[in-house]
Amino acid sequence: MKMVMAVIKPFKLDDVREALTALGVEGLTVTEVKGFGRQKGQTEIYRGAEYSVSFLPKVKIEIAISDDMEEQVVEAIQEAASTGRIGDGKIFVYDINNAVRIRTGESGQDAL
Amino acid sequence: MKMVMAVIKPFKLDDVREALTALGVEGLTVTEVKGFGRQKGQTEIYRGAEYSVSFLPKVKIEIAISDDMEEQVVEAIQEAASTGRIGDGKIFVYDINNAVRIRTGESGQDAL
Amino acid sequence: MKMVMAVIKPFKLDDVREALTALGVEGLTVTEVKGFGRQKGQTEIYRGAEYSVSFLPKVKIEIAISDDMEEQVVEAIQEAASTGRIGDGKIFVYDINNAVRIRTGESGQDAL
Amino acid sequence: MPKYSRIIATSLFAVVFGLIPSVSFAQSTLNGETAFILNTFMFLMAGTLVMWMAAGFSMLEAGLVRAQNTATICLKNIVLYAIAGVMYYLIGYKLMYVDVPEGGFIGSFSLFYNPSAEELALMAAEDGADAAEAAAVYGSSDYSRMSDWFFQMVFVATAASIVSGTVAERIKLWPFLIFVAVLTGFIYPIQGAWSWGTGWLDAMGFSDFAGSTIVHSVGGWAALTGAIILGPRAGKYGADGRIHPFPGANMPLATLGTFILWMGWFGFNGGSVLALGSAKAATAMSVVFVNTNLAAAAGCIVSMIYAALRFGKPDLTVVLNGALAGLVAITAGPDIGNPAIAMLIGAIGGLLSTIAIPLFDKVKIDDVVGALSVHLVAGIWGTLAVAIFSTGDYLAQIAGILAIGVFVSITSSIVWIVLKYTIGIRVDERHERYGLDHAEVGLEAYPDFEIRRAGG
Amino acid sequence: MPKYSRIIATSLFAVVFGLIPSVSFAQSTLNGETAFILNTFMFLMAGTLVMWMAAGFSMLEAGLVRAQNTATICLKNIVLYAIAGVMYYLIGYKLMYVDVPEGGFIGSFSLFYNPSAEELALMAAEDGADAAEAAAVYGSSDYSRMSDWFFQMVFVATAASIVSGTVAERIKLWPFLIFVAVLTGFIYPIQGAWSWGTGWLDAMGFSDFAGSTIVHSVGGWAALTGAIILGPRAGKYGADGRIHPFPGANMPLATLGTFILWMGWFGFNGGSVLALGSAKAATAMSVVFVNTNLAAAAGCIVSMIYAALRFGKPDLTVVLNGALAGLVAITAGPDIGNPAIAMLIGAIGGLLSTIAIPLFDKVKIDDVVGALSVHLVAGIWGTLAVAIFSTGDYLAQIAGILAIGVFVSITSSIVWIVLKYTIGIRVDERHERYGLDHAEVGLEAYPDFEIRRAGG
Amino acid sequence: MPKYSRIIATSLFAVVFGLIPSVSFAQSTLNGETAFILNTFMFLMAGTLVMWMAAGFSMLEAGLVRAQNTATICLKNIVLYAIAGVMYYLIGYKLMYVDVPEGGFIGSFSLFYNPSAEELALMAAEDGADAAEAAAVYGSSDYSRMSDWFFQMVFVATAASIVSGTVAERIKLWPFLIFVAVLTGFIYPIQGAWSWGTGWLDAMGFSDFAGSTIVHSVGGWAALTGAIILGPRAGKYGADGRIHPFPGANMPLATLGTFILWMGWFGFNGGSVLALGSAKAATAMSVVFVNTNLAAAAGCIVSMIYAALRFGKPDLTVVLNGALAGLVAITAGPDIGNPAIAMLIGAIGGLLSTIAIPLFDKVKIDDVVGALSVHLVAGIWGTLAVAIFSTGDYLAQIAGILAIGVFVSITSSIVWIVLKYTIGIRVDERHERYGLDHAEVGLEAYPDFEIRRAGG
Ligand SMILES: Nc1ncnc2c1ncn2[C@@H]1O[C@H](COP(=O)(O)OP(=O)(O)O)[C@@H](O)[C@H]1O
Ligand SMILES: Nc1ncnc2c1ncn2[C@@H]1O[C@H](COP(=O)(O)OP(=O)(O)O)[C@@H](O)[C@H]1O
Ligand SMILES: Nc1ncnc2c1ncn2[C@@H]1O[C@H](COP(=O)(O)OP(=O)(O)O)[C@@H](O)[C@H]1O
Repeated sequence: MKMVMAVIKPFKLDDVREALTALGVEGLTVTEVKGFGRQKGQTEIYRGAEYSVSFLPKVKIEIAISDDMEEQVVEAIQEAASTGRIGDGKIFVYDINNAVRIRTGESGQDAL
Repeated sequence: MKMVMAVIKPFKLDDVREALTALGVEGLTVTEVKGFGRQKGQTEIYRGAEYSVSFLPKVKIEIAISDDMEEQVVEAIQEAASTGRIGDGKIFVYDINNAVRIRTGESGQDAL
Repeated sequence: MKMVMAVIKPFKLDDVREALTALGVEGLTVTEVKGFGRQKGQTEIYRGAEYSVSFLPKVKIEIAISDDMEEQVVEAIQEAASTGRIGDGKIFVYDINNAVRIRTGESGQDAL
Repeated sequence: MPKYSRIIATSLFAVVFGLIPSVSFAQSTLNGETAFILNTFMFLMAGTLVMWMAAGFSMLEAGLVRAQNTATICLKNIVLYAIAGVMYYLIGYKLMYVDVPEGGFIGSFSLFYNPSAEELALMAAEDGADAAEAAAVYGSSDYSRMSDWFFQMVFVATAASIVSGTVAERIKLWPFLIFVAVLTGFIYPIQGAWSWGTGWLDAMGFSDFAGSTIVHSVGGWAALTGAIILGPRAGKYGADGRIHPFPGANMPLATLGTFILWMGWFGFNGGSVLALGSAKAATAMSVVFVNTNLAAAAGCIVSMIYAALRFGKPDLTVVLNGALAGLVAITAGPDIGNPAIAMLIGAIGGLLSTIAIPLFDKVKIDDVVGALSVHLVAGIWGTLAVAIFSTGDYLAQIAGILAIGVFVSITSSIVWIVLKYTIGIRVDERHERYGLDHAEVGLEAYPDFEIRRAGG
Repeated sequence: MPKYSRIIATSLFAVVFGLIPSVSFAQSTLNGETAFILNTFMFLMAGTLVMWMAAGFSMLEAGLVRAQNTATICLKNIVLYAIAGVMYYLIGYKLMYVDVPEGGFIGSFSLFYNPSAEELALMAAEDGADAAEAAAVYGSSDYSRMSDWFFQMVFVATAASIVSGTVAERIKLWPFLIFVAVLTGFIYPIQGAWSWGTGWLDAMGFSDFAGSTIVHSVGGWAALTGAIILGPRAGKYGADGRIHPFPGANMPLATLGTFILWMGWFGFNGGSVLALGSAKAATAMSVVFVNTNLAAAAGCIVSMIYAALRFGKPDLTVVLNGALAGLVAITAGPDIGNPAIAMLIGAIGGLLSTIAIPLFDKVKIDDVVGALSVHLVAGIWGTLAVAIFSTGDYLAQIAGILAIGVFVSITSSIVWIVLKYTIGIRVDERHERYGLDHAEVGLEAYPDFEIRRAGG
Repeated sequence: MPKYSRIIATSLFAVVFGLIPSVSFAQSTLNGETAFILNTFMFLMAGTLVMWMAAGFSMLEAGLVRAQNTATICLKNIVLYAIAGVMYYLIGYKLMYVDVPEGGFIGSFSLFYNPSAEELALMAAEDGADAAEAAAVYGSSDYSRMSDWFFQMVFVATAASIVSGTVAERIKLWPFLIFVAVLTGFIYPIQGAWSWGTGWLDAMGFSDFAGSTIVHSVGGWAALTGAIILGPRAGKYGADGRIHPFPGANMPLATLGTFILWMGWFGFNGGSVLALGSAKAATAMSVVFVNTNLAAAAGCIVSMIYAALRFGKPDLTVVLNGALAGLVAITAGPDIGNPAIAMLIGAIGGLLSTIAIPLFDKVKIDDVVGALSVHLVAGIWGTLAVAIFSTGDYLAQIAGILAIGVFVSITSSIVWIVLKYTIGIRVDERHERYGLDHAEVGLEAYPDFEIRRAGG
């Protein structure tokens, strides 16, 4: 099984979720994160003093999937989350050894 | 070493932590997340307009452990976090190559 | 490619980010988390009733890097985040199979 | 309480009969119409300050519940204020003040309380021809009737606000509102008739200037019975006897609420002089303001010191409670001539409430905001203090405390129990964990904020 | 509105000419100077309460926008209050009240409105020699001129506050402030001259005691045209016709704002008696306070019940709107003699506003805080209610509603459109998504808090 | 400041000696008792508004500190208000007002300030027999003694509130409270005796109507010395000379605080007329209200424009400061006859404070909420403005500013230094980073919220 972890722009979350649902993905987990990257944070002024906000609000999505879905899932995310502007985010994929559904104790593919 | 990542219902956090402590787990990291899955969010009404809250509050736990503890840890979480009702969450396991304790620089098993 | 995941003390975030930037790391993702470990939370009193805060505020950093940078990155984090006091945190490293830049669709090393 | 107004009534009498009040014979040298205006305006201003206390309770309670129950407590607090006004207009005021037999138990059971016919005539009179109507009005009453109604109404709302804080985070919305309707329409007015309505407690000499017992303890008893019948919040008391606190979500709101209450209390106690149309009333009001402030200050400081010594930290929520306990304590006798004694009364009030907070926990009575310690404990203390330090009579004070306590406890219990076994008063545990805001109000109080510990 | 003050003017006249007012001949038995002081002090106290409503609108709106737009709405609300005061001082007051021809359309176009020469002389007079100056002042006016200015000024600010809530979360700061300047300096005062300034609507018999139409609907029309010309927030109305609500970020703040408004409304309606120097005025004020409170209570309760039945949940934001709608509805006639009818008027106001909320959404008019339902819909209802239940004339009431509606809609539209095609009125979509606080104010409202859904 | 009350004293004198005041000879035509009541009631209402400013400071400061220090600042603000009242009752008032030799330096050192014997007699008198007592009271004083105490007391609290904002986020709780006790019990009253207590500055002609210098700058000097001796917050000024701002955590709270202060200021400046018992006083109060409002409005608008031009964004926190600076500036002379000049004074106040904010940062004086720019800078400006635009004397104004500045700076420094080298005034750096709420109060201000940047 694979874990796909994507960092995207927050307002793209619903689009991505819909794209994934369309693929048959049945679950995912979302985290509010802050991103640092090529997209630079603004320089803000507070009470006359400049300071730079290095971190920008992003959303992280984690989706456990079966191996065969990797390609479509990554593609779906990439399409749905893209605006073409800097800061659109990243997708990372890594292997997971096991998955368990807490409610039933099922494990492996069945747990997803 | 393994990383166990579990997504559970927030109010089960203390139970899970206690179960893990009982096994000798000495550390873990907790993140507030939102989950999307078979458990459907409610349909809410705000000022007369319906909308569905697709995401439900969940808590993610990450626990780095030595390989031999995998089974007991997964089992302990599954038991402690289960209510038998939909939305209880998932446990994922993956390999980690290395672990370092920042304070001392120790690495591997010793760092956990 | 590798994913380095570090859990550190919040006020060390800027130091760590600077240390990583100095190494040429161009992106990272930050999450507010709560940590449980050897460092014990305080015992607080609320309205005369004692209770222990088991979880302490920490910050989690995730940095995807090319394999060859692993050592320096881990070292840089370890140095920058260390205060020598308990609770300084952990660094974990694991393999990732793929990385994609959403904006451009580039993948692998180029996406970082 | 009715003392300071009589003086004006007498002088008004003189005016109506065409006598020019003179310094040497009348109690007040004021023109009758002037006194009427001042009394009326005072009721309106003081009443507005007391109305503002409803916001104070809302903010205090919104700050002291968990984030997941915040919208619910806001809803309860604004609606209870609305219900209190409507019920008191429909039935409560008359039960309390109209046709209470001397030394009696209850007033009139008829509905609605409206402006007097004389007042309506005056309002309708042509501007150039209303002298007679005006004289009829200020000659027969010291103040405009509805200004008094307004002032009394906001007091009822206060009693109801006290209840909501104690039973928060687990009670269902609708049964709570029904309880409020009964409390403000019947329970509060009936016991009020005994003292302020010139019933049997007044005849006995029971003295409660602005309502340490009549308002605050009444709210306290209703809350106490509610807390017992309802039971504690899920998870509050561990099986092992350990207490698991649920810290309040928003400390600046709780602080704001306390400041609002402190401010409003000047109207609560000051307005309870019930007159402004004489030097005596104005002087008494000044003394009341000062005593009110000093008692609160002393309660605040003492509770901070006690909390620091006893709990190891000057817990902000305890200090806020302490200031309020000082205010509740001085409410029964804020017209005392020596402000140093007012400080002492407030200090003891703050101390007692701080001591009481963990005691209620010990007996597993779960009081979310400390309303029992503040309004019931300090309310009883303040009522006794009138006998200790002032002109109050021990027997009468104790009789009042007991009679009102028993009456309110029994009637409240009946209402709570009837509600419990009919529509139910408690949200189910899953909803409690998930938050009342979702279950009862259908929205989140802080939807844009990442909230810790919200159940699922 | 000017009724209750005339009585005093007459008796003051008597004083100036050396007549001692007597109970049998004068309308008020008060010493002229006493009446002058009471009227003046009343204006100042009531005006302070109305000023406080600016804070109420701020908190209500800050609670009902998303976290990412909160600092902007705070900035707008405090600055609009400042601008309203300055514009009304520079030009507005004179347009509205000075030299309006009887039955006319507009007052004086000259700048500044200052204390009268007599008042300045009195203030400058030696303490031992100011009797003549004093008599000149209270003999020629019922109240200090600037106290009236103060009271009228805070009303203008209210009209402006209404607009900010509707057009929130998408309008640019500076054009909004320019609109406010025109509204408070010109549009509001001109239509105000027609009625309160004794212009043609007053001559027709149009009756709007404290401004259901003259203040609240005026704000409502200006907001409505703004909302239409500006368009809805990005993402509010889906392509599929679905509505995507953006829940308000801070419910206790919204609740606090409503309590503040409720409190301030006692000054708004009570102060609109415009006098305190007679038993008649004091009586009227008491009735006004009671009616105001009961109408709000009824609006609150009815909207809760309606929301629970219709939407399935007693949505807190709707209940807050309902209480305010009750207040707006009673504002045109809070001096009605029967409080039960005030309750009815408030209840219908609350009901109508609750019904209206989803209707505006249906026609895709995006009103962030419900100001149109509350101030426009309930404002129209309240103005009609004066004809239905009280002495108002149907024709005059309808004429007033229409004339003011048409005038404000046209002039507002012109200003909005000019702004739109010159400097632009709408922030660009990326900024809207990211939050106006970043784009327009350059800071976050809650920087230490983890915020959900903030764009990037 | 004492001007407006003398007029009534004189007429009261007439009443006591049985003379009926007549329009042609007396300064006020009011019945003596009526004037007594009006003056007293005015003090109580205005004092209540000023008391409310303590809540305003709390909310402003709670909004401008980081989330991790919010509970601490709330605790400090409510307890400092309590301490101010107690200290002023114990010793302060007498030091300031009782037995200050003409042109002298200090009042009486005796403890407690209580109602006069005459007032106690009046309050104790039977309702039917208190005419003589009443006459004794209103014949010997223009107002009830404790109403004046109440009004003066809330002023002291204001001075103390100013300090807490500047030294926030790093000062220890207990030493801060000790400082407050000394400030409110001794430092403030002693300098107050020089002017308002009719001491040497008053004799020189120093004119500070409501306390630009006597209250606001006093708080400012005490805060300035504290900020210097305490040092800046950890991390505020980088080694490289860069400034690292710590944005305030809660903008709507800060906005609310500013609105509360603005509202309370009507009591602060308006009540400083010190009388309501004459047309002159009522007129002056109206002018004061208008000037106060316009100065704040101008300060608000000007600071917004300046911030937009200079910093690129209309920083909300600067605009809030600007409005307050306008208020502080007009406080020394709010009775000026021309409101346009009041606007100018406020505008310059707002401008100066906005310019000052980054300057203090440049010299590494770390003022968390901008209290120095607002209360010290604008306070000095306002005091000078009385000489520039009004009847003030340049020499006397400068003398007052300097004398008070030097006195408060020296005495405050001594207290700060003694505290520093005994119990210490600064929390240790780890606690500062982790948040004072944990270290000093033992709870979190927002425990249910996910907070960014909280140390560990
Ligand atoms: N090496 C990395 N490891 C982890 N997260 C990264 C990394 N690089 C970028 N990110 C995340 O992706 C987000 C977008 O990256 P950025 O470089 O700003 O733009 P883009 O993806 O368009 O090149 C960042 O804000 C950060 O959250
Ligand atoms: N494929 C997945 N990848 C990541 N997280 C998932 C996945 N499926 C479910 N989850 C997480 O687990 C939670 C529970 O899943 P759900 O399907 O609602 O119930 P259950 O686990 O009882 O089947 C979800 O809210 C989500 O956070
Ligand atoms: N086994 C683990 N798995 C995941 N996170 C851990 C683990 N052990 C510790 N942590 C994280 O590291 C933080 C610091 O660990 P702690 O044991 O308190 O101190 P130290 O790292 O100095 O030994 C914890 O708060 C927790 O967030």
